[in-house]
Amino acid sequence: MVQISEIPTGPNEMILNLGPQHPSTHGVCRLVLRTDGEKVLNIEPVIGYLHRGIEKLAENRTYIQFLPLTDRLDYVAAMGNNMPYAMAIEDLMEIEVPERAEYIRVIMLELQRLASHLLFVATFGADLGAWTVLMYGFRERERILDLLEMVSGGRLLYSYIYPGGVRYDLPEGFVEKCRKTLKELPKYFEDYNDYFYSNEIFLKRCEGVGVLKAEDAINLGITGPILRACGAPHDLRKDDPYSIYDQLDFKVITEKEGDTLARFNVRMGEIYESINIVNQALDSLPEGDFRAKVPKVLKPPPGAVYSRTEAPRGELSIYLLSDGESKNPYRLKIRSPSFCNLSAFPFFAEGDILANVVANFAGIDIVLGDVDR
Amino acid sequence: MILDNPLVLALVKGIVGVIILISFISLNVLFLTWYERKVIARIQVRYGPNRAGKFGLLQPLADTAKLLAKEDIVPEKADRAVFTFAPATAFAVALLPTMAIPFASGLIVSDLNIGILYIIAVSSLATIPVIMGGWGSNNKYTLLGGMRTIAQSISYEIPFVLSIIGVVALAGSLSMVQIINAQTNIWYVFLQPLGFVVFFIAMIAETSRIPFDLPESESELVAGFHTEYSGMKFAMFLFAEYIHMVVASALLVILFFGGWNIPFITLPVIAQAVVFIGKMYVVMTVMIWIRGTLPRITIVQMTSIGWKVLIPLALLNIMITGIFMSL
Amino acid sequence: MVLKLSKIVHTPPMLVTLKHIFKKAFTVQYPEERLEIPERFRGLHAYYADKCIACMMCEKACPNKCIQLEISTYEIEIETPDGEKKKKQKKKVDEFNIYLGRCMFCGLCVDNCPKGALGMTTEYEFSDNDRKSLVYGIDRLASKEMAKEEEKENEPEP
Amino acid sequence: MAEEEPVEKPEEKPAEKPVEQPEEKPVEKPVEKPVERPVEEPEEKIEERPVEKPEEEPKKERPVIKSKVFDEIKEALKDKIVDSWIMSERRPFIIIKGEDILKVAKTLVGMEFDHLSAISGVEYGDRMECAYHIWSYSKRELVTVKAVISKDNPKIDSLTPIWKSADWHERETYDLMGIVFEGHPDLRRILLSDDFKGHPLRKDFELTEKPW
Repeated sequence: MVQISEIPTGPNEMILNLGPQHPSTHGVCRLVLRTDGEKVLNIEPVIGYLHRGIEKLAENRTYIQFLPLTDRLDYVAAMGNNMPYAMAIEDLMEIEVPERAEYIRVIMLELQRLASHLLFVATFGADLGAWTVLMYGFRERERILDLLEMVSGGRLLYSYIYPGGVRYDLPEGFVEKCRKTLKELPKYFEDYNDYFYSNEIFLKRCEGVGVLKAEDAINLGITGPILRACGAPHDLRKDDPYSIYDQLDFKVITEKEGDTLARFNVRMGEIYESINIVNQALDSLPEGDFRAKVPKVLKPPPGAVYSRTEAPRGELSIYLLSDGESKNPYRLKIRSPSFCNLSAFPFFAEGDILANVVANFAGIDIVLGDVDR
Repeated sequence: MILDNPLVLALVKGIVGVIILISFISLNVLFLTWYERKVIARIQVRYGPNRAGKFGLLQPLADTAKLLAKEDIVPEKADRAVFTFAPATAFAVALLPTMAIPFASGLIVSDLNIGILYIIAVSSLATIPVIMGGWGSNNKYTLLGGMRTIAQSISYEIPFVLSIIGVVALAGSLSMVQIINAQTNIWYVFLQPLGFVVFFIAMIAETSRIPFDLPESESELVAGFHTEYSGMKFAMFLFAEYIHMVVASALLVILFFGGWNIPFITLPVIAQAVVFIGKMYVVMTVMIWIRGTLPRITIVQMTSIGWKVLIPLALLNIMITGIFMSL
Repeated sequence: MVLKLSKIVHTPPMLVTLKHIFKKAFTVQYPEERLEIPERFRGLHAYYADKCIACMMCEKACPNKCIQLEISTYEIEIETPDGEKKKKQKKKVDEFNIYLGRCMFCGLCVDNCPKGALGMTTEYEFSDNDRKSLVYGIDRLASKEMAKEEEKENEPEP
Repeated sequence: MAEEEPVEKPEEKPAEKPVEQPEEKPVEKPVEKPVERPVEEPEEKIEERPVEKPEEEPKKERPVIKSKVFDEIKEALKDKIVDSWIMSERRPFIIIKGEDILKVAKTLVGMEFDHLSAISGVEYGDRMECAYHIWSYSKRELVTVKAVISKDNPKIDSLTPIWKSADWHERETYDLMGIVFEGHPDLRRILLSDDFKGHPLRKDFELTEKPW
């Protein structure tokens, strides 16, 4: 990494601040670019504009009080953030999660992944200049949010996955509604396929942009769809199975090229795969408790646990330390996928033209709440 | 009477014509902003403006009133003179080509015998206010936007002109009216399909609309050359842009769709104007539809399409036309 | 690649958008039309003063400390089954304030209330012009809920 | 927001408790046993659980993934390991001295631990710890290496030569925890502004509460 202000600017070069307020940074991320005309020579991401000190807040909240705050990490995939935190507490307290709760969790997590990837498709289109896709993506996402809202009571921030299970049981009529929605959605996705894969401009904009090799990606700490787009079939749902993912039959979508188009393809593939997973989970949804018996005031025994999940954007892990005495976590560290993926961004984006940097940035699909915490 | 003087008469006629023309164009532009929003909204499965007036038809007026009432911000480090003159220049330059556009037989402010040449000449002036705005704002985004405009106009001016040569050769005249009259029975789109394709693409690029809206690409350059403009100045840039669109579509209709002609039917003047404007709106609808569909291309792709594809095609078109005419 | 090859002939993008022109708009005309709100929606709090026992659990549970209770004790005489009259201390809620400017509608206060004196309504329109008016006391918390209930009672009549 | 209490409390409490926590507690259960008879330890745990389970829900007997590399790592890092234990039967934790971190990291990379998942700094009463969570894609195992460093002069070697991903993790740890990574190419604040004073995740960092 280079600090751009330390590099002398050449006669034809200038420093361009892309952000913190910019249409294509999806929040408040600032990219300092050293440009020569349209060509971007160096990139330095400057972050922290949305830093809320969530890790420090955790030390001053009880275990349950902190749960709603985890929603605020990756705020477009909040369900995925609840999961590692709940898992960490369960690991520490050795709580057995009821079977039904695990199934509900998987259904919710995959619906969330669906919603998150749809948002990616939407914003990706918008960043390339096709605003219509933004509306289409949001339209489909809305239907999934309806389902999530029906279950959890929130459209964006759910606080639904609780230590020991889930907060409420599935409401009446959810299974039918979910099945109906999942049956209808692929029809809309056909439109996406038509739209994107017959669109010469779209394909030309994405092919060969931000090419990354698998070894580099692993060394740079990249996870999630970006890693899988490089041809490395690494998915924590398969590699380090949690919840009931090891009982479900699903594919890990990979692509060889490692460019932005491959990233898009992987996410499109995962959209279909998530539908498949939800359908499987709905089929074998058992009866039973939705939440294990958990004391009202959580006080885990002393110990440390590092719980990892595959969030829509990559590996989301929580390192939780308990001192066994207080009701608050002693230390909580969040390993957020967007943070690590953004840290690698300059390595595969430098040297390209400005328009491709924007497309590339859209392709890594970061959420600033997740980066800055 | 003072009007007996032919010079004064011409002057009065000219002024009246210009006033009518400007108000007509402005009305069209206002309607066009509404129309574009509505069509884009339908493509995006939304309602579009529907609050001000019936179907939201008064929305353009509300927008104009809002823009007029807005604070006029001039950045501290901006080049004040250039910054202020840019929108006015844009507006003026955009109106110039409309003088030579015939809306029906006789409905033309000035029937120049080199009409098409005049239009090409003044429409390439449109680059200048954009660069003025881009430079004068003293902002890196606007500068990049201005620079992109130069690249774009250099790349597309040439195929734009070359594709017209075929039409001019067929019509045997540079006068707009005569070009239209030459298409009484057959439109040039059927005789010049290649020329039409090149002209259409170059025309979209010249009006800098998606997929060629590089000077103001919002996801890269925030708003391109008019990033720093607000209030009335911004409105003037916006107006100029829509006037470009009206002019471009009028040009396309004149050159390739027979102007006010419907083959084998002779129309009265009013009907001619209606037909002409109807055709213009069809063209503009297609342009809006393209805007609602396609993503933006990059500057590298833009220039390479211009130089490597469109110019050879336009030259080929001239060659084919020449061969056919000499046969 | 899988998806790219799944269809041999793709509809061109221009036709995809053309197709959508004839579809019904999916957006909602907000003040007139509203989305259906599910029961579990976490909106404005409802406070049932009669059920409240002033245990302060909600205040403790709140992660953002946006609930404030003011409590006073008073004595009442109760008759024991034996007929004796006994004095008993009771707590009473004088003030119950929720600062909505700080509330994040997580619902932990409702979860922690042992008597069900707190609930959450589907009310979501409470924007205001200044921060002070976002402090909701008993009267405002209850009135909204009561209005809702009245509405419900009125509904079945016609 | 925090009241004034927690500011004082952690100073005392962690001083005693967390010290014991990783060392004493885990020593009780996992560490001692694996050291003496590492084979038996997992068996015991399995015995405990199925006693209740098969009666009600026999379906639930999913195979618990057990750590296979724990012994390997202990073998490879014999002289470096200060302490080690295993959590939930699949997560090995090892404690090493701060100055050994570069060597340990190199050994682990040689054992195909190729993904540095995260670095988390932890402050205890008398010392600081840098926990490195390292995952192996081929072995599918995660090992947590805790490097102990002194609190007065928290310094540790940077791992950027080995994993490029360590760059931002180390900057973040420096920013929030105040641990200095020697050899890091560009150790600046990352989340907080450059003129920020103090390191907020330290236990003595004071939080203030805004009134209503």
